[in-house]
Amino acid sequence: MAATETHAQYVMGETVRLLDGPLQALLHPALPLLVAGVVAALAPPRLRKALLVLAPLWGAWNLLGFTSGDLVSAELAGFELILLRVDKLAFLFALLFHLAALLAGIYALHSDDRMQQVAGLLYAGSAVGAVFAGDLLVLFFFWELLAITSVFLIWARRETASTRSGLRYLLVHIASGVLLLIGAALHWIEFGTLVFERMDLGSAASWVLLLAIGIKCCFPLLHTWLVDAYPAATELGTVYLASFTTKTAVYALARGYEGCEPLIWIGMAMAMFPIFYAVIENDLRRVLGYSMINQIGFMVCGVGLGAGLGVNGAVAHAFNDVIFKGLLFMSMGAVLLRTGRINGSELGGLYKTMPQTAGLCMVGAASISAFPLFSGFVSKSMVMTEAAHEGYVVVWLALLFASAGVFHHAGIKIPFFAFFAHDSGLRPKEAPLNMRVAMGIAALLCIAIGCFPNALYALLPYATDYHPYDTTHVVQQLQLLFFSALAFVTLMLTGIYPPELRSTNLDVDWFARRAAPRTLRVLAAVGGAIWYGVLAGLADVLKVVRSVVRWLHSPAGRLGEPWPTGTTVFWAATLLGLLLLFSYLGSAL
Amino acid sequence: MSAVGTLLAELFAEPGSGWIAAGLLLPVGAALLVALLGWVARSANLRDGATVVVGVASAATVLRLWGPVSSGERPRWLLWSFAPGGHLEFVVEPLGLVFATVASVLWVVTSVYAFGYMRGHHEEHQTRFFCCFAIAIGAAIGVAFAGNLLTLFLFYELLTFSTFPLVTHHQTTAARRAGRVYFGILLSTSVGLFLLAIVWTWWLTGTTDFRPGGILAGTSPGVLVALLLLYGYGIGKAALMPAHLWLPAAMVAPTPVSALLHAVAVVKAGVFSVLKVVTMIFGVDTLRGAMDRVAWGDVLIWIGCFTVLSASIVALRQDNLKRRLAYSTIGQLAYIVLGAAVASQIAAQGAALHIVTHAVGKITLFFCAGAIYVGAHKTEISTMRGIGWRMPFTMGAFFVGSLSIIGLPPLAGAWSKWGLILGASQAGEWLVVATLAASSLLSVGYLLPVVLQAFAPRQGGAAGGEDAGVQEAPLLCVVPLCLTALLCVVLFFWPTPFTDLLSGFAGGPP
Amino acid sequence: MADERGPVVDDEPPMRMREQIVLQVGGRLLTPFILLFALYVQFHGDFGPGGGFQAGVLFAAALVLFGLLFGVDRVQQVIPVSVSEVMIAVGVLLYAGVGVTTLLLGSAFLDYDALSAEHGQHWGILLVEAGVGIAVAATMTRLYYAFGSLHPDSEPAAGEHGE
Amino acid sequence: MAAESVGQGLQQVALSTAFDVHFPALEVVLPLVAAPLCFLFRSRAFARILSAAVAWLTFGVALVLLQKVLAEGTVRYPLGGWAAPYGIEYRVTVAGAWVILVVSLVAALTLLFDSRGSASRLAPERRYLYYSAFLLCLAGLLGMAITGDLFNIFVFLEISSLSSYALIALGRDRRALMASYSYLIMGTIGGGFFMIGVGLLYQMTGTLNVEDMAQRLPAVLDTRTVLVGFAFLLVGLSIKLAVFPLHQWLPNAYTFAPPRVSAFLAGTATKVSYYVMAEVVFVLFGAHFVFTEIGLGAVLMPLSVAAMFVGSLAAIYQADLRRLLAYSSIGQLGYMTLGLSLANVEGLTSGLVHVFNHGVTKSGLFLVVACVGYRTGRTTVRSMAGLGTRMPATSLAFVIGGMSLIGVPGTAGFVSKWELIRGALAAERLWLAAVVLVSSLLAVVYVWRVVEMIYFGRPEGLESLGRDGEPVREAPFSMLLPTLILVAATVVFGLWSDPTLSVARSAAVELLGGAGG
Repeated sequence: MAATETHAQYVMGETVRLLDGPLQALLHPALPLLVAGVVAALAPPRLRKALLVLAPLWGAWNLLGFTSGDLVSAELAGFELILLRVDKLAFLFALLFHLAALLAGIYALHSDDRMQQVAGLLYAGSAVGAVFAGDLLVLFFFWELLAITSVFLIWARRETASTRSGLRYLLVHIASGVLLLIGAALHWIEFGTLVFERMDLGSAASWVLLLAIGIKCCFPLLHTWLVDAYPAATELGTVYLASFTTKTAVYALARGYEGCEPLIWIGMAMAMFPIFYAVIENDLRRVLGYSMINQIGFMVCGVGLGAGLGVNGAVAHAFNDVIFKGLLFMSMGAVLLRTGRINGSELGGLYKTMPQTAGLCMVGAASISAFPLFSGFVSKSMVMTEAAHEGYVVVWLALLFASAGVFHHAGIKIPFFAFFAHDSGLRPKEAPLNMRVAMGIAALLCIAIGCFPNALYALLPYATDYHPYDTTHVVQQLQLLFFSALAFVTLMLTGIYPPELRSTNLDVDWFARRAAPRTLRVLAAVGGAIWYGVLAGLADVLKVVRSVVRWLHSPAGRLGEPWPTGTTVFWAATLLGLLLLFSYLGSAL
Repeated sequence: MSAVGTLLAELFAEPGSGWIAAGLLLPVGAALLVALLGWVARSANLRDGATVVVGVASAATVLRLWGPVSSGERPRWLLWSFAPGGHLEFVVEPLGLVFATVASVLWVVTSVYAFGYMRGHHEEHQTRFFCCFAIAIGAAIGVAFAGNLLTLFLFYELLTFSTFPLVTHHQTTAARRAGRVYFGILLSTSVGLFLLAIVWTWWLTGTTDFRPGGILAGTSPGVLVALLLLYGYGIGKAALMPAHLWLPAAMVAPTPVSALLHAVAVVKAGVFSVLKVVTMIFGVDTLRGAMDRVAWGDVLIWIGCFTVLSASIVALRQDNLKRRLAYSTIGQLAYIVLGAAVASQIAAQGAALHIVTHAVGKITLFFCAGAIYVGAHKTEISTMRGIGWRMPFTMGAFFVGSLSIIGLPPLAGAWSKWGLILGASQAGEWLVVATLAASSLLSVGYLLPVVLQAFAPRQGGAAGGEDAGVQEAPLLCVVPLCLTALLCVVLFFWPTPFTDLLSGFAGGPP
Repeated sequence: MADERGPVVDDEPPMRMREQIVLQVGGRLLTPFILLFALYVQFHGDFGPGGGFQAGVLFAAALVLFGLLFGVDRVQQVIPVSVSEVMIAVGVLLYAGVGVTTLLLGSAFLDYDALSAEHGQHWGILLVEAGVGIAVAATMTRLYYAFGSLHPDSEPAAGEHGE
Repeated sequence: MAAESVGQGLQQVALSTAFDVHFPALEVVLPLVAAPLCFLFRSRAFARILSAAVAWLTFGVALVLLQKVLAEGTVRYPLGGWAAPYGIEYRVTVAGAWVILVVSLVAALTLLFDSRGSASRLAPERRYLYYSAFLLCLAGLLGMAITGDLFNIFVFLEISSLSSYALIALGRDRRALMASYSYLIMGTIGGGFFMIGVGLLYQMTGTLNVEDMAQRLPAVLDTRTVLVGFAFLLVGLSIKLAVFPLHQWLPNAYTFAPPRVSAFLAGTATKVSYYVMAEVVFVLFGAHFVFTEIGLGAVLMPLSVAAMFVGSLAAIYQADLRRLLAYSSIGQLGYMTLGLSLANVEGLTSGLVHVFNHGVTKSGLFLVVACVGYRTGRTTVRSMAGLGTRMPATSLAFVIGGMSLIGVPGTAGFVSKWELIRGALAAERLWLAAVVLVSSLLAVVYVWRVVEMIYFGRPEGLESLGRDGEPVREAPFSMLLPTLILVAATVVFGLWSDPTLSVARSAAVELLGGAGG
């Protein structure tokens, strides 16, 4: 970032020429995935499948050649744009995205759907581009690209409901993009630069940008798109969707707003409120969606807590979340693929025929619930520790409650209802091999990170000497989990637990789904009525004017008919008289 | 012959003027050639070949002017004295050159498309069609290169007249009614208001020349705002509500006409004129000052915003694809009026860029609408379910064009939206910023459902009957629309020629 | 025009001019003198008040009077329609011809001095006035013929009426 | 005796260019001599050729005269060598030369028009009479513009009027007689008023020469007699000029006259009266007296505006093309008198340039109608149905001429309108400019009615058959040529308006500067 002064020229279509020697042969980190996406669009199925796996690897290899401080800028449309800016934060996210792309790619191997595979690659590429965007305009480009590419994963379901859902999703994200664009414009006007750096809340630009990022980040009240769209996607699409969009938003928050206090409270709210929805929700992928918001709440909170442990925690948790949430979504995807159902009320007892999937799912559940030795444990606690350390007791308590809630709905509810509970009688096949491989890798990573967190810590933006495995922490977490499990069991046995019902829970997306279209419709109707009223009025006036004119000027009218000569003579005399009068008056004066 | 030689020598003696003449006269020559080959020689192939050849030549001459103009020259060609207060004079400046480039380059593409469409559709009177087409393009180039208001007005009217036979091509009762609306609105606004505004301007300043920085400095703010309104509505081609009615009416025309003339030449000529008047008659700084001092100074902005939003909402409810696109055009082109009306240099540049980007995007959409008509014989969106699977190229291009219109990267529309938002923010016109944002969303709402409808999953069993007879449009239709879709992409990555040329065009005198 | 007249109420046929003896005799007596007077006015026009126009009118008046009394056909025996028509043209030509001649002689239009240094004015006026007189007299006569041959009851057949 | 000297004279003519000093006289004498010649020879063919030749000659002479006037200023020609104010003087001013140019041009082109079919009531063997009257009318109109003597103006006025009554009466339709008769009465009243005015002025000044009278008038301007004389002059001319509400002779006259006569009169008769009125107002009395002391503007301006609207609105509803064009003429004359009533250079320039522009346009349009009438046998708007494909050139000519009536830029009509608006602005009347523009929109309506009929109308039943029951075809070349020349002229002089405008402007400057009082 210090290298802002030293710009390298970036020429389209050529290899990036960078500052430091070893990078000269490298492409822009987003390009491998994007190019692979474009190629895949035209490629036969086999090559496409190869690309799904190879492109992330190639991208990762390419990525590893970059080091912090690399900067590429180009002049485009009269603006000096920073296409690439490498630092630890961006690097970590980029690495994460490649990992996610690889996992999802493997997971997608069984499918032949060109649309999903291409969209997935492009989507991942866009996310990588977004985190390396050095200025707001480039960020906007990738931001919107994320939206466009991802929506195909929803549309790929090819059902009317998902089509509509995708359209809503796209609308929300384009709104976010437009806000980002407006924010960029304001930023440029206020500060004379488009460089995307940390900013203080206060300027108009910063608020607009926060709103833009907040939409993608699922801030409370802006979150509905996620629970609306993710469950609507294909089994494969949700895996992709879960990995990139929100994480890019977290990245943007960390980049622009670290240490902004309001984020702590926003994050707290985000961690809290989805729990209730998650509990009553039937669609298991939607449950995961709410749980996702809850997890992002931790990250947002961490970003709000600021430099050091807070941001580190947020980033680390984002990293882990992608993996374990991906794992959970993958397992649910496998269930969906094999049974065609996803509602908790329709599933159950699948462990009998899908034992591997069930096991892997439980690894994910353990991770998200932050069992010790699983990945969630090593990152979530960072945020909570920092909150306590900074003296936000309320926040700490709230996050504690949220952790319990997570365990409750994600850690227990998901595996329980899907694989155990009452036997639904379904006897599906075990998930395809490629899915199991992908889940296996994810599970392995969850455990690996949980056991050896230092590898992850080394990648974090701030130097850290955090140690998750001290006694207090482990004990406290285990107590929490135990009592949470106890509560679940009690509730289930006493029958107080809300039953799994077929229903669509509308929360604030009532506005998006019902109110907004209705308002538009009413507006259009009222406007139309006024418009046609005015037109009709005008037509009436015109009709009157026309009939008067016709009455006067038509061949039958006074001014349109030939006059008798006498009339003309009369007028001649009148005119003469008039002229005489005028001359008389004129000369008399 | 020697007289011709002398004339030519004179023309090319002054740098640039010969190229201006060539750019203007080639379309006229094309019209003559088309008439000759079509009516006298009666050879459709020769005729269409001539159209393309001359079109390419015309585009080449216009492009030839890029060199001198971007190096700061302003080639001019004084043709003759037209009336006191103005001469028939042409001056090539960046804005005009951009518009001329758009018109002449897209003419070639559209011609090719039109061959496919008209033949695929067995339309009658093709010679008349291509003849008027060429004249219309010549008129558009004349508007682009006009060196003063009178010249602009002359070609503006020529454009109206030459497109009338195109709009009413089918000569049916519907066409006649539409022609009345088209002609009535365009002519009455231009004669009743535009001309009055021109005369008023001339009276105030003693000239009608376009000059960088404008000529109206020092005029009282109230008069300026009144004049601005007169121009805004006088240039009826800009389709500000409620003078927009002609545009949906003009949709009775064959689709290539709708594509070129109502996405590129005619409406564009309108908004181009507004933009040019604001930048080179008012001067953005003069206008800005006036708007700040008058209570109702922002009135054109309000009208523009209203037009954008209401046109978009109306577009949402149209089932006829071309009508929907027409309303979209009204809304999108009000962007340019807004860009002019906020009176900031950046916004003006954004607006100028929007002329290019919208042209490429919208022509793609219209091409697609025509291709659907040729390939599937469908005009209503509700009947287009699933046709995308049979017409992948057409609907793919439609999707690309839609995204460009919405203003999403990596498509050209993003740049102009950025410029407009930047300019509006700079001028502190939050209403405009909000409108642009809302319009982006609304445009998603009215464009993408078409794509979704086209790619809707085929319903089992009965689906076979639904899209039976649907096939990809003829090659002559598909290639141009893919080309323009491609252009949308190219212009995103390579907007620099346009942005460089346009940088600072709205500024004061050097 | 016929339809503008009311129906003829008079039962008695109107008395015809040619049956009025007194008028006939008086007219017959007066006609030569009127003609003579016309000629006087014509030629006196060179030197005093008068001229071709008045003379022409007088000349025609004599013919009209005669015609009224004895019938158009009688006058037309003296001056047939064709002659009257030709005379109109000849009169005008005479007038204009003098002017053109002076023009061709290199002087101004109607600059009689061009005709002859001493008598130019004399001849010039004489010819010009003669032309005017002829033209006027012939025109009047022709007009009288035109109206005189109109029978009140007969519709003018389309395509036959020249002027 | 004279043959030799005539020969010498001719030699002189050939040798020296000095002969052109006689051009003012020649301009009038040529048609005046040719008229009786046509009569004498009694040959239709001879008459046709002679009249066309003479018309073209007068056009050439007018061109030379105009050049001369522009170069040297007013050309004076004392008839018979008697200098003004005693003799009758022909005085060619820029405005006058301009008007005779228009008149002779229109005459030349309408005579070039090969009027076939039974366009007039005359039996074929008496058709020479038509040419005779035509030439007389031409001579009268030219004379009005050339002569510098008020009484002479009256004489020529009557010559042209009488011959035009005759011409109009030749129309094939029986109603032509009535039209001619009504025109005759109105024209005679107009002429009579004019004569009374001249008489009264002569009474007060003792002179008939315009310039001389202009010099003497200021001394007696405040007398009742002069005022009354002025009023008579003006009203008399207004009738000839068809100023609203004295316009009602015009529609019938133009509708029922033979086609070529309509074309000729529409392009010339009122224009010459316009010139005479301008001369009376600006040269004889002077703008100061007329507009400042009497305030003629307060009468003329509203009447002009009324004419603009009434004429155009009435034209909208007409079923007959020629009547439509005639009403349109009333509206267009409104523009001209409006320009005059503005009493500034721009206004008068617009009026004078409209003399040319409208003359050319309207004559062209009447010829178009003649072509249509020849082929279809009818001249109703309805008869234009579907002619776009069957008579494409004629149709296009109508469209272009119509555009000029509307005042579309690029046509001659626009030039006049532009100048008129300039005049309105120079007189500080923005509303008037707006009114002019709005009224020209009415022209759109009546022109467009026809245009729609041409291109969208579908002939029904027998309508697709022409005059002789044959399918309607394009008009013959000999009819088309002059029509197209006139229509092309509207475009040429719409774009290349420098010559017309500059002449009109110098004429206007001259008229306004030449005020005697």
